[in-house]
Amino acid sequence: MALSRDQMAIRIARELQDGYYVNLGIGIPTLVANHVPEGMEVMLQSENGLLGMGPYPTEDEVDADLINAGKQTVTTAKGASIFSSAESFAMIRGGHVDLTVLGAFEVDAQGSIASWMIPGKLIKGMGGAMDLVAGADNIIVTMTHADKYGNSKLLPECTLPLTGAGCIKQVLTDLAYLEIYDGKFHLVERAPGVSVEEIIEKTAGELVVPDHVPEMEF
Amino acid sequence: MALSRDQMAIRIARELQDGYYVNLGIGIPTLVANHVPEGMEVMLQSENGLLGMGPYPTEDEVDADLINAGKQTVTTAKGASIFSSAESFAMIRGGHVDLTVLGAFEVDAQGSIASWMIPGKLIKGMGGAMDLVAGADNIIVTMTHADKYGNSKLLPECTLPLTGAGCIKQVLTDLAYLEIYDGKFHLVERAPGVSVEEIIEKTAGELVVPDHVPEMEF
Amino acid sequence: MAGFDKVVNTYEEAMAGLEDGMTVISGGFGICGIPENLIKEIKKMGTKELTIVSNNCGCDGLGLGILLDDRQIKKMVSSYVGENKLFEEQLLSGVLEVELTPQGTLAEKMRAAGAGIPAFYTATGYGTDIAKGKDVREFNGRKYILEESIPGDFAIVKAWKADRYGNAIYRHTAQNFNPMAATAGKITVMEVEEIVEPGELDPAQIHTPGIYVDRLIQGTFEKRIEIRTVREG
Amino acid sequence: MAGFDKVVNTYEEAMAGLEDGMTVISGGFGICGIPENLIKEIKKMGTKELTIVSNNCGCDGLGLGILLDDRQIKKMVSSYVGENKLFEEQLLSGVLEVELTPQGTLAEKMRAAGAGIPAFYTATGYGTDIAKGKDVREFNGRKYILEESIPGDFAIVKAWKADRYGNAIYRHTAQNFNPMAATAGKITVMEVEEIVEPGELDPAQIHTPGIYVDRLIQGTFEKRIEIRTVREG
Repeated sequence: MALSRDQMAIRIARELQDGYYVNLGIGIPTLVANHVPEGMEVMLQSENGLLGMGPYPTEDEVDADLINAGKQTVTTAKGASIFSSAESFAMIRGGHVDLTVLGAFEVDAQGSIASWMIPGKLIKGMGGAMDLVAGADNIIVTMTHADKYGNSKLLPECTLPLTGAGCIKQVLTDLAYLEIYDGKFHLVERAPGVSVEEIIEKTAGELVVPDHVPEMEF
Repeated sequence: MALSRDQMAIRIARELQDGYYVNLGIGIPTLVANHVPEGMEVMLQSENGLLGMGPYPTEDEVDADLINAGKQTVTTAKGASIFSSAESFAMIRGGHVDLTVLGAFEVDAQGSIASWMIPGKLIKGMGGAMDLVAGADNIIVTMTHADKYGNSKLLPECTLPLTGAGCIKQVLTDLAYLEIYDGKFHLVERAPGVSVEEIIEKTAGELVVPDHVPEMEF
Repeated sequence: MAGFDKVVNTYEEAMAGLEDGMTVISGGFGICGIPENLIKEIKKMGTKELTIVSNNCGCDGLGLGILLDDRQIKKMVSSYVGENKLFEEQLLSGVLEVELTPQGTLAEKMRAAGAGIPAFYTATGYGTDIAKGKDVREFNGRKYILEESIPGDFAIVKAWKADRYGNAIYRHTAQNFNPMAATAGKITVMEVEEIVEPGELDPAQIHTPGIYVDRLIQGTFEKRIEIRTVREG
Repeated sequence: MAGFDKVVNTYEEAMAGLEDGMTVISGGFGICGIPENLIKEIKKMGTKELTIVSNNCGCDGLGLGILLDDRQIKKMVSSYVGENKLFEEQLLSGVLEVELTPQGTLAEKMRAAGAGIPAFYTATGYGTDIAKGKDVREFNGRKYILEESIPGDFAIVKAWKADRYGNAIYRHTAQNFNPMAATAGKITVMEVEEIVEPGELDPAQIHTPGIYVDRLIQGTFEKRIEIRTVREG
């Protein structure tokens, strides 16, 4: 069965390491913060200028001057630091963030990603997404494997305007965990009960399937 | 008679305006701080990261962590700020300093300046001088009009390695105050008792002399 | 005003000299740390054909969004503009031009403008539509695009406290784009919640040195919250 | 070490991994704010063929100058190196190579290295020997040269206080090149006068966020003064 949003977050959380500085995008990536393994510490970077994002505030703690990149009110964690947008993106662009998790509309077999614009609909802007995908070495893209019409989002080549070219090496979908290299998708794990055939069918880009594809365990 | 070092500093201090942020080089430029006109405030920028340099410390105040760009112990003035070298040169390079005063070996009629290196002698380095002359719009160069052998330091073209090309518009020597434009030196004022003839004789670069050249008053 | 005292007493004085067609750099992220009252003054002045450089364009009725009502903005340079109906209308009808710029590139363009750096290379946007018409160059086997700085005629910023000399500190994440914006204006206008005397702020803890600030005014702020998220107490 | 605790207990651990031929970026201006003990450790290690990027090369018997005794430095990238006899000898005899770099360009090269900017344009040095072999480009009628960033294998910096996570503040003008150096090393080692617990420093007042710091050690410092100038009390 396809992974739930929470299962996707749980699977991603297994990629965390103790002492990681992590930037989590909006949506499923945000949920990863709820599943940091016991005894492990990670620090969340919010690109508006906060390293060490804490939980949402209580009613009493709400402060208009303390928000995250999603414009939500937040708190600071112990050992946080606050800085300018230039410093924040120096961190990001300079490759100092250990892991970036973000959503996408499409990913292709060259590691290119489209996540910010659907022509014809309103252009809202890329925010910090282009900086994040260009700056990080370790990125996990999270999205459904196919759209609601069953069309694959893992393509030979992205059809939408790119957020970044050739920068994605790992994708977690609701069906599978895949790596991208040598211009191909490589199937690494599958969701519990999801067949390799279904993944092959829903992957439009070239897919390499090993003899044994382990099921994720939850 | 040629100006004394203090008179040179006094003359330069007349170019100060209330509220000026000023960077003063080593030597005669440093003396300018002693001659800020009554009722006028200027703030001294020291390129190692201090805006609002105060006087030297008393014995009790000496602090190894508080020095100026000349590596001397200093104090902070009221309303000072302290920052990194990158921020300091952002200020300088970005043209935020109102006046820069520095010494030189040679200046030429194109406004180029040589101030940091004499080949054959040891190369000590340019420090912040190249940044200062490139960043400031308002620069006064201060030096003796001729060297100890009587050779002019105001040349058709600098002979020493440049600190900056075409960036100097004002020079105060011990003999005269000159402006540089249209590829020529323009005599503006002369030191008390110094003849126009002496200035002409000691200026190797093309010199424009107006009908009347006022004497400086002290 | 004498010496380094940057304080002005009215918003008219604060924004004096702003003219049609000028470029205004603004601090703020979403509606956090925005110069609310300076923007209101621009609305009151009715200045037109403005190019506004700001990460966002406020939201309905607050922040830069209020300059859309009377079509005061000709062009926005922003990274994200998705919070405003009127914005969408004006964009689709061609009244408004938008230059979308990645957030980190935008921050760096402001900083570069203030720091005398006319252009810099970045990997951000390489291979995307953002790179169109821009120089590409390879360093150590990776491709980068050349991005130019954005200087402003005016910069409008909001800080928490400043001394009369304009030495300022920001509160929490209301810092965001404000420090870079402050460096990027020919005239930089700062509004703050509290003006203190020179010497009251620790020199080593100043976020924006007063050298960047031309005019300083104390105001009161609505500080609306865009997305109020809370947890159980 | 677990989580974000960057503290190491010995200088051996602090500099572990430094190898012959590596590039080391160092904070400090003159002998103010230099990582005295990290430099002493490099001397003790005897690592050779080092490229050192630092505004100055210390002075006789203190700071980077002590690495000259055993010819550990192959190349210095500095803006000013005029305080050291041995330096002069090694330079003239060809043992030592020097790449003189304007001070502001040097600071920006370190910052750029940490910020993922491979190169930037600056007017500094245009038309001088510094510009030789460098790209020239015109922006708005003025000529600029292209300067590349300088990343280091190691960065060694000195701060005043840091919490165990490496969030650090500097004291007075001992800040200087340290914040940029801290961002520019593959491995950044910071020594401080005092280590405090996370949460003790105000998040908005951190000069160097801990993300840049890999190893942190508390030391004692000589803090010699290069030019002691005093006025009557």
